[in-house]
Amino acid sequence: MIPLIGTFFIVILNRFSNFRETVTLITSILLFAAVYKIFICVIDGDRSEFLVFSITTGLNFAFHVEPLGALFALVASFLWIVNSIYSIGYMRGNNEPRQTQFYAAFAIALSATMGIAYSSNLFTLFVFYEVLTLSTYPLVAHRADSNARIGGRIYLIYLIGASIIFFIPALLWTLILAGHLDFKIGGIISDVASPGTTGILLALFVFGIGKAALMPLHGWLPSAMVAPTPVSALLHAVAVVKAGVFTILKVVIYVIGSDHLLQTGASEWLIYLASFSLIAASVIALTKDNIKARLAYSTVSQLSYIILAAAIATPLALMGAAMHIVTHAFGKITLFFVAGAIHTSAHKTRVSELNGIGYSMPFTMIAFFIGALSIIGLPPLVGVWSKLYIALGSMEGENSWVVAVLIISSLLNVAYLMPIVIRAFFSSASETEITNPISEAPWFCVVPLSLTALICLILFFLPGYFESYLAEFLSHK
Amino acid sequence: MIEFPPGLILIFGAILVPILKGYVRLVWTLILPLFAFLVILSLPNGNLFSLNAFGQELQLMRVDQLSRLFSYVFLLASFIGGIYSFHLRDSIEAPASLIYGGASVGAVFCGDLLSLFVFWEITAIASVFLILARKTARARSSAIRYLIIQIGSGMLLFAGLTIRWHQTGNIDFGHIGLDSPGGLLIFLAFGIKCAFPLLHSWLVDAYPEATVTGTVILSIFTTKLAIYVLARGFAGTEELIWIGAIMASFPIFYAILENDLRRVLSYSLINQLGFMVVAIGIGTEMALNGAAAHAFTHIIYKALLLMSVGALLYRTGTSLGSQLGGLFKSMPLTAGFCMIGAASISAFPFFSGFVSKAIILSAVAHEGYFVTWLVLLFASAGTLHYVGIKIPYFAFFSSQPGIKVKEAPINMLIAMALAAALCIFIGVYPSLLYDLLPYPINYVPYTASHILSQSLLLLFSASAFIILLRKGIYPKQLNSTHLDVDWFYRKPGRDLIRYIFIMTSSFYNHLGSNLIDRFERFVYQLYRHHGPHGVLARTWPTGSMVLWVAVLLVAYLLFYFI
Amino acid sequence: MNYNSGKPISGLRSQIPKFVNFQNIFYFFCVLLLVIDFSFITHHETSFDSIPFFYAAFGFFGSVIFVILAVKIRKLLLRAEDYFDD
Amino acid sequence: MSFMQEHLPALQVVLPLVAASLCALFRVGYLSWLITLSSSILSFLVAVFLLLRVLEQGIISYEIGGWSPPFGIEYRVDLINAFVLLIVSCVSAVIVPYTQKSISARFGSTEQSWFYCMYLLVLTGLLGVTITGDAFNIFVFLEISSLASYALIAMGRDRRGLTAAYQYLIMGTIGATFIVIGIGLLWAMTGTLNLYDLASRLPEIKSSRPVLAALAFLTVGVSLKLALFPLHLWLPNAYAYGPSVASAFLAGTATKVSIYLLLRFFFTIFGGATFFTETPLPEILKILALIAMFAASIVAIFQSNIKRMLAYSSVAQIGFIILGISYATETSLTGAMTHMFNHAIMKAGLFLLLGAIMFRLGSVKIEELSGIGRKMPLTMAGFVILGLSLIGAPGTAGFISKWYLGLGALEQGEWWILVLIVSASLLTMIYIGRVVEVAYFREPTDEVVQLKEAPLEMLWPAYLLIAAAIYFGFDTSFSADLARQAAVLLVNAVY
Repeated sequence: MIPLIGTFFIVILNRFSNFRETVTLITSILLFAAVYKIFICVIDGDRSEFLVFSITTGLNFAFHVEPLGALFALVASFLWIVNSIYSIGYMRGNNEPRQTQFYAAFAIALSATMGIAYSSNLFTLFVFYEVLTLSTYPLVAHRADSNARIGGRIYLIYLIGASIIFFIPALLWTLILAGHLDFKIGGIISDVASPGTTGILLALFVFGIGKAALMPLHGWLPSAMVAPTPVSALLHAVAVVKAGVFTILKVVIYVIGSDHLLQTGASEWLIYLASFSLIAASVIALTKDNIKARLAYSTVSQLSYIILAAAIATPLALMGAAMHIVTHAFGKITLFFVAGAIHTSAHKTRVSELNGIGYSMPFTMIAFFIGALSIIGLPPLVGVWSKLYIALGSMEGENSWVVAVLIISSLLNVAYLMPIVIRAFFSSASETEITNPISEAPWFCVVPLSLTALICLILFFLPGYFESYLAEFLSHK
Repeated sequence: MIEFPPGLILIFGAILVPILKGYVRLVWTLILPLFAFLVILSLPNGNLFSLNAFGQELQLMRVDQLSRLFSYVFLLASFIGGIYSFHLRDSIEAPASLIYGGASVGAVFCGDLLSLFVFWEITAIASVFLILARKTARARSSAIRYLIIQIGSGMLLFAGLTIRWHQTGNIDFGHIGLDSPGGLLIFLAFGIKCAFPLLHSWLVDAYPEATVTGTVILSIFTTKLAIYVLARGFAGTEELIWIGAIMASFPIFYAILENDLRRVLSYSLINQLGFMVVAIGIGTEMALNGAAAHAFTHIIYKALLLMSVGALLYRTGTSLGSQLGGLFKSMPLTAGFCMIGAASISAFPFFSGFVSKAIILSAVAHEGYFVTWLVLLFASAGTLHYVGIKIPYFAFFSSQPGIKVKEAPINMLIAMALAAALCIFIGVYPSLLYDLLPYPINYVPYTASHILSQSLLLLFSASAFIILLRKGIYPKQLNSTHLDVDWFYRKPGRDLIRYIFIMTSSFYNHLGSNLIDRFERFVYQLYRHHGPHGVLARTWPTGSMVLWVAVLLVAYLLFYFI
Repeated sequence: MNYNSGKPISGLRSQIPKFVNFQNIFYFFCVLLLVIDFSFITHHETSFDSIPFFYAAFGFFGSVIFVILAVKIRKLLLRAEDYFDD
Repeated sequence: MSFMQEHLPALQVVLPLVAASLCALFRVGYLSWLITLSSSILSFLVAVFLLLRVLEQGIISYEIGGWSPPFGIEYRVDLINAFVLLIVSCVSAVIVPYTQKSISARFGSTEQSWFYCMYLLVLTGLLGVTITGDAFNIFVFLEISSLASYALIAMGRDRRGLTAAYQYLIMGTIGATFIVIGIGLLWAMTGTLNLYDLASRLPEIKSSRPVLAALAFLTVGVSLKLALFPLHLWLPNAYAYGPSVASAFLAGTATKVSIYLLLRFFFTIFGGATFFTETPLPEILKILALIAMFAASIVAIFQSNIKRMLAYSSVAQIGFIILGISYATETSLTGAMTHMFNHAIMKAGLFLLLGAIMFRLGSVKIEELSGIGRKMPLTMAGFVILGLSLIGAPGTAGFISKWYLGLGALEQGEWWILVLIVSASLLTMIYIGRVVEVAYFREPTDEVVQLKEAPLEMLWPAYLLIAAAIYFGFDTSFSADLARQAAVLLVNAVY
């Protein structure tokens, strides 16, 4: 097992010298292979620890492979391959400057994501969390115009600010309470923290992890949309935001302890807040005309599902949360890919300009349709299963009203996503476009987005796979 | 032996449709339902196929008499619909119809609520394309409303099933009943698709806005699927009798007033559903047989009627009663088929509606629900009025507006002919239908009493129509909108949402500008004190520093001495 | 009326004479059925339907009542065709 | 060798002193540099040996000229000052290799010699202050280092350097005077100047008025020297207008030695944490430290001259250290000492990098740096890393010290202090972020386009410090663990 992690590190080291797309591709594939191997080992029940070094009492730099992290790493690394292919098409299609810097920063961001996924204690996780923030900053500010700078600034201030003001205190407090920061199933502070303390600590964590974009700390996500689309796609639909909710999930399961949360009811407020965030973000998404802004708010809303599930903290809800990380990743990355493909080939960024585009870009828009259905949570797309678990989990936690929230949100999702599809296929294009037809996006763009859409579809038929994989980690409790 | 739900034959088959062209496509779209039909025919009864997921056994092929009956009629209607829509060159409608039909067939065979939910939502998604394909602005907005309501129904089902799952630990789809919150939610979910009163507005809103073929296809599946699931889950639920009675009666008023013939037929659809819902509410074997039989016949004659009105729309471009008329001469065959459909729905003896409606009425009377019985009788008379007479009259016989059109395309005529033939065939040989019914039946529809009473009812009702029309009392056909329940969400509801938007956005703007304002002022203050020329950044005056030294010294001394 | 109304009902009158033949046959059937009903058949579905001419009366008056009711209701429900459009 | 070992403490001070006089004698620039270099490295080695010996056998007492204390002057090395000695000599040893390139470009051979002479005198003074066990001797060395540093500052490229030096002179002198008054009062009361003796005699008379007055004078004097708000006013000018090398050196060492003095006086001599917490001093220090953290950081945000910005940042960072001291617990003192160490590394590194920019561009105005990240990638990358460390990003040294500071505050149950610490770090992020943004996300100006990367001689010393800043972010067995041991000594007033 350790050699595997070794290879993984070589991959990381390798990556810093990668400046060409091909190399990026090769590394991404290598990384995926490594991660997949680890994943297989995890399925076989292997749980290795890998201590890099110890900094001081309570602060260890160590890795530990566990199912949740392996799953997250698998999804992120797989989508990196897809996204790399897509990036090539996008970056070339739009003649973006400074591509070298772009790919390099991307690679670092991915290593940080892997670090988050495999870290064995809060401190290691926190370090990689910050690395991720910093390495994505150049990506957000990539265009280097004043908008991008402002976006980047907001991005940094929100994320680092939140992590410094809330996350570090939470770390310190946890350390004082528990004496260490290692992830342990069942939580490490469950024996020592009173309900009030747990509640405050949870609040510190939840708000400290600004990447989870829980309202009112969601402002960075829409403003980070100034980044090139591959960045929005992989980072702001998968790696960064998922790192956020993944961290929350880890905190709930391994630090605070879900049973402890259930007993103390310390997460009650978070259920309400996440529900509010969920609905409010969807409502705001309805009002946005810019495609990426709409998707960004949709992401905020979808992340709240995961936080909500984490707050409910029953085994089924946690399962739903873990699954939602995966399902939303595939769905939302498809949508972002499509937004980028439209930008590349049609130079359009607004929903209101999309009339009739479905006929010029059929594959792209069908993929969008599929992705949208998955996000809404409709069969036969995989998004429905995670919502099912969250709903069941909320029943289990005696919070049946949450189901109503889920329903309202799904309907809102329909209301803001479906009009895009409808415009694309069932409205006629304007005169100028009939004379100057738009072509389908470059194949480098179309193939990845079709692939992710297809995966949304295929995963629907494999619910049992998830279940047996995740059930094991839930049964540990 | 087929190892997967036959509905999937249609769904997967649909993927090929956009690639195919012309007759190949026609043949393919006809083969699929035919093949599925043969497959089902060959299946024995029982739970044939199950999946394990989520710790539950998902039954995807529960074959029994009830599911068989509905699957047959669905496939039959798909088949006819396939012929009817042969003229389409569009690559969206045909696959959407097939997926829609396939999902409905799939849903019929579901033995658990979760797989039912899956197919339930697929029908919602697939069907909305039939409305969208009309490509008008009205159709688009209507489609969005339709989709949200349909998916909302699915979501209610979802909520209901999770509650049941949590409470009982299983999600088998058997009798559900209203005695638990989960059951209630599921009831509501079914009720939406079944167009229960107050929940019905999506139907009359969206169906008339769909395409020519779309409305035909739409009328077949969604509501009848709802009837099927109600019969499964809520047979014998007393409340359904009242709901059904209202459903059977209130659409009459709208149907009389409405100008758009397809909307008239949509209201009539609700009215016909009312009969079935009452029967399910009664829940005796005979009543359920009646409901199933009526669903069967109704699918065919309603499709027939919509096909004929669709042919009109196709040829003339309108389906408004006020703009049609006198088309008997240019489209005689269509007119004939339409009248067969009208006769069937009005339940004239020897037409299919008669043999099924009679069972329901007898069942109601048999169980002693007299008021209901009267209401249904009243509704029957109404049905004759607004469909049996009004549609043929305004479409084909009233004054000639001077439209000269061709007869309907041949494929439409064939489809209509098939449906018309079935209407008459079943009307004449009811035993064919009766053999398919879920429970054994020994009902004789053609007694002298039945025929006579029905004839009397219909003839005198018709005479009332003539007299009222002559007296000028009969309401005029106006290009207008008649308010329905959808008013609540299309007017005040929409205004409310807009209001909320405006309020929140102005709130945000206000808050935002306020915050930015404050922040700027704060930064300015900071700058005044901390900026390069601020007090705190002044470094040159040595004197002030010495002063500070003195101050601090005194302060320390004071503090230490105290 | 401000509404874009359809054909005036007076236009129908010219159509009706063509109907006349049918109408006579129709009325003949009505009377014939009434006679049959009165003389031969007994109904026993419910306690009401043994009343003489029950079905005929119900059909006729029922129709009249709901048409009149519909006309009344229309006053409440009628809106311009583009009422919902903005 | 044993002789060498025995006389190590004396060697520590004598070595740079001799070297300084050699520089003054030869007055050949390059030679002086070589002398400075070798003596710096040697004194660094001496400091290392001293530390090792202290770790091995505890406190080393060395009697100058064989006069035994309390009559003679005693050099007394314990873990605390061994640690500080190491910081000072280490920073010096790293800076000297860099100096040659930077200084030779501007000064003639003779002037260079004088520069090195002054540099070495500052070093001598600082090491002397740290190592000596005699109160008056402290004053003497303090004056040596101060006077030499005035000269260093005055050698800055900017004319205002002269004024700054003058101002520094006045303030420094006031500070020194106050210290000497304080020492005098203590002597009057106890009759001894030996710190060890003082430590044993003072506790009995610690509440007498003269002692308290002495305490007040010492407090103010030391506060002036360490630039504690509001007595920091000399520092920004001195750092901003002096040569970069001098800024780097002073920022890394002078204030740290002053902080050492504070610790020495208040903890070792007056009886450890118990005495310290009896006085109103902790509260006052805490308040002043907090104001320093915020006011100085905000001022730094608005500065356009980066050197000045870093100077204010130093004031703020001193605030952090003083905050740690004000708690007087083991953890918080560990934090303060570690921060002393880390801050010395980071600030010296930053000033060195700025010196490199100054060397190439001739300016360190923030708006003139646009796009420089692409032209001087290594320099700016280093700046980013050190900046992160200054902010306290995890994985860097700055994080560790802030971690301990925060932990110390939490141990006292004062979570709001923790919030203030992290908010102040946020302010740090803003001013570092401004530089980074300008350097990387603006189009280069014409001047910047022509730039080359800084010379290697200037880069590698800086990178040595950068490497240290990262290394000590992960491996704290040296920095934090030593600091903790020293903190234990301080708290218990073991001397």
